[in-house]
Amino acid sequence: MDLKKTFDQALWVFHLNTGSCNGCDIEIVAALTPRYDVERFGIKLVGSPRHADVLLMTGPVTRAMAPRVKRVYNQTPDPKVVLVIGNCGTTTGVFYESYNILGPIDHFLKQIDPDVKIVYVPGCPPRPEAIIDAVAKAWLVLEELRGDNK
Amino acid sequence: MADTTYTFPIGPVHPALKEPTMFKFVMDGEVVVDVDVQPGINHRGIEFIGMRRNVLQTLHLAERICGICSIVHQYAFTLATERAAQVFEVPERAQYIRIIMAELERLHSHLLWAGVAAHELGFDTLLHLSWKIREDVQDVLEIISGNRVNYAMYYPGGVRRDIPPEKIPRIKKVLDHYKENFQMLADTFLGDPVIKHRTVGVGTLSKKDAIATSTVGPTTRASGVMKDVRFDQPYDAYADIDIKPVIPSNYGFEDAGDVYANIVVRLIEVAQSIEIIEYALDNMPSGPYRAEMNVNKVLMMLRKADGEGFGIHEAPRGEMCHYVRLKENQDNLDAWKVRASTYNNILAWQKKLIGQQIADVSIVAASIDPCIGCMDRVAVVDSRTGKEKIMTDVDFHRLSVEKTKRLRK
Amino acid sequence: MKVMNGDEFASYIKDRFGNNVLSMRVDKFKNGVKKSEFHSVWLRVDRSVFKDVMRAITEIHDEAHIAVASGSDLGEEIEIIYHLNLFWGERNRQLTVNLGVRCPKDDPHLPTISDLIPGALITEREKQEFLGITIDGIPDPRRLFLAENTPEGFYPWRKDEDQQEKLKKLYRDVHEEGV
Amino acid sequence: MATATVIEIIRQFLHKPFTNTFPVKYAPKNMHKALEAIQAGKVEITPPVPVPDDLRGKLAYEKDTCIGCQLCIKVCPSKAIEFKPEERKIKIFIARCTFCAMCTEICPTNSLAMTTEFLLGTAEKYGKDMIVE
Repeated sequence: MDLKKTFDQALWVFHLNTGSCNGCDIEIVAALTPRYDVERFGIKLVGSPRHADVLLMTGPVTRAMAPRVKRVYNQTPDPKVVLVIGNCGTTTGVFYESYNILGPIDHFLKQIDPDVKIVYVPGCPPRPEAIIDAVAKAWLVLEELRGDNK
Repeated sequence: MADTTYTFPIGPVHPALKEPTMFKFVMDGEVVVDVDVQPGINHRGIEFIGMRRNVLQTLHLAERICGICSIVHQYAFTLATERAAQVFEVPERAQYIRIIMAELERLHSHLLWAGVAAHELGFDTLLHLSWKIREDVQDVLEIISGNRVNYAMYYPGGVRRDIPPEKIPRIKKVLDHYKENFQMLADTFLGDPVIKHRTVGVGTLSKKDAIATSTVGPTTRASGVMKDVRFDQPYDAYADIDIKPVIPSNYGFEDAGDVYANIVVRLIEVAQSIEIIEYALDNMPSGPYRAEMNVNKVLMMLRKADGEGFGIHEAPRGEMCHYVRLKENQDNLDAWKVRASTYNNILAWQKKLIGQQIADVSIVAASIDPCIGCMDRVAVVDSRTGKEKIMTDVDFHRLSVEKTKRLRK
Repeated sequence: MKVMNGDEFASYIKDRFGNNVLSMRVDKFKNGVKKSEFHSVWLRVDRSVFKDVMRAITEIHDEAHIAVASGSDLGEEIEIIYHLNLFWGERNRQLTVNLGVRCPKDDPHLPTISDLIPGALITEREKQEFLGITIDGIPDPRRLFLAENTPEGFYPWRKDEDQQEKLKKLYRDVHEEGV
Repeated sequence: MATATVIEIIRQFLHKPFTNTFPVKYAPKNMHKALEAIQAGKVEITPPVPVPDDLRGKLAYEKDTCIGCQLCIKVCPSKAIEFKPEERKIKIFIARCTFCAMCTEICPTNSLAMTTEFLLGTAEKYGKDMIVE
């Protein structure tokens, strides 16, 4: 079986909340429901990172979540792309200088994988269209990783 | 304890609130014997951050405590700040705009909850139906405030944006659309035999327990307790409107405090919110929408202020409180305490979950509206063998769906 | 239960506890076009009579609702304010009572009120870990919100010098060691 | 079993589809080729759901009128604005912005404004598109 081909039509995503306010999370769900319906692209939310091609991460990393971010990233099979949704996951945003916020998500991902592929979706929260737009950008990255870009 | 008991942690991600929760269940077979709630995974130290910033910065930090109830934290914080500073005379028009926004948010929050509750029962048709309807109120919120979530509307001494007359027909159109669809929603949720089987008598909270543990919001009203800040202590324009707390027994249902009663309360509150918004739109007085237009002057006024205030707002999930203390010649807050609704409902969770079947845990936990989309992992530890088996949200959801299927036969 | 307004409640407590009531203020807020009014009472009592005042409040309304207890560091002392809502269930009669009590930092002890109002347990647990006070007789003294790897003796809401040092160390640990 | 749900599902078939098919209806086989087709004008993009004129999107900055008063830095909740002392001008990091629009309100010369641009996905959070100066 050609593993590459199986990725072509359907991206499976795993959603991990690393300490977000839930604003981005409801916009992700909004993108799945009738108005935006990303399932028409074959995008599906799955319950385990081991099934996922794309990781959706939201929120600044709290003290309790930091080891779990790394664990989830390691459990996801290659090739993988991380979508960081919202500005607090990108840079910690409003939650800077707290004793319980350890930093933005990429800070931890780069510790374990310096070549991690991340697409950021700025917004507080981003509209569902911005998330779909970013998924398309993640597609480009996945294609480049697989060498499909002629 | 019998041989057959298991420890059963659920969590840890539960990001609805400032305090996401981890459950530890002690199970006997399929039945929950004891439960311990361990929040703190999502703890971001909000109050600590707020005490290092000025009031206007904290205003927008407060909004980001929770993305689903973003308005309510800002509202309660604004009320507390105004009461602490005692220099702002909130214009009447601003008071009306405030309650319109708060009620629009209640609409979107309850519809969101209805969808999530249906999903927990394995009834995804209803999830998509309620979220389809919900998009209309999101549009209206975006038109008024310029963003679908995190509306940035409240402000010491008024609101950030006016609702100009040309936007009002659009809001009314959506309200009419909701009135047409309300009966359909009520029929699909309350008349469905499978939903009745899954929710009646499940996760009950007695009136006595609801009062003793100081629960708030629809959770307590479903048990028949007349507690609603908009009625008990009407603030802003709520003082002009005759609001009755929604109690199931007033509408021909039972005050059982179970999941079904929770659905009843929230659905009827949708209808109540539509009425309140219509009244407020029709009776909105003209005039300014802010006590002081110059932002820099507001900052100076807040810097000079000295005092303490306590703001309470009835959020979709229940009473929401902020305590604020300001000190003269000090930019940052001297003290700040945030109390989200679910904070008071944690103890109700324990009462509701004990004695439930494992397949019912997700809907019972969802019944207090903690924004459940986040129950991502369940680890089962067998106390006899010490073996650990990781169950994902999918397995957990599957158990729930299977139970629905069994009932349907 | 006899429904009282802010002034009646204030004078009742004043008569009963006399000089042990350190300060008292009744705030009145007018709302809406009709300018209807509700009251809010701010009380500060001595630590010795705190439990008795709380008992007196639950005698006035046996179903008193605790909203939350807020706390702050005043330098030499720690102040906890219990925010209670009385007389709920009747239109515009709810009275918010903010009952403040102070304890010195070298003897940070307060009695529990969870025997009077069971709903106070969560907020008492939170005050213990955030301000470093001890609630005597609390049924469940464990930590609530802080992560397991937060150092002992670090109380986020304290404003002391050495707390600031501990905080700086906490920042340093994060940036140097990662997780 | 004719429950209310079943009746509602049948009714839904009579409505036209509710979904806004942004940007295209189905996923293309190859994204790079799809982008080329879009640029060549062979494929049409469905626009997003219409946004209001006062949507709070990416910040726009008028450098000439800015007087360097730093009031925007004072109200910014997320430290998104940095002061450049040598020029007496500011620099805005969009990746830190919370889109609260407080800076546009306090600005005495109206040098800051919110645009309706919101499709901001990027691979570089401090890239050229993500800094306004």
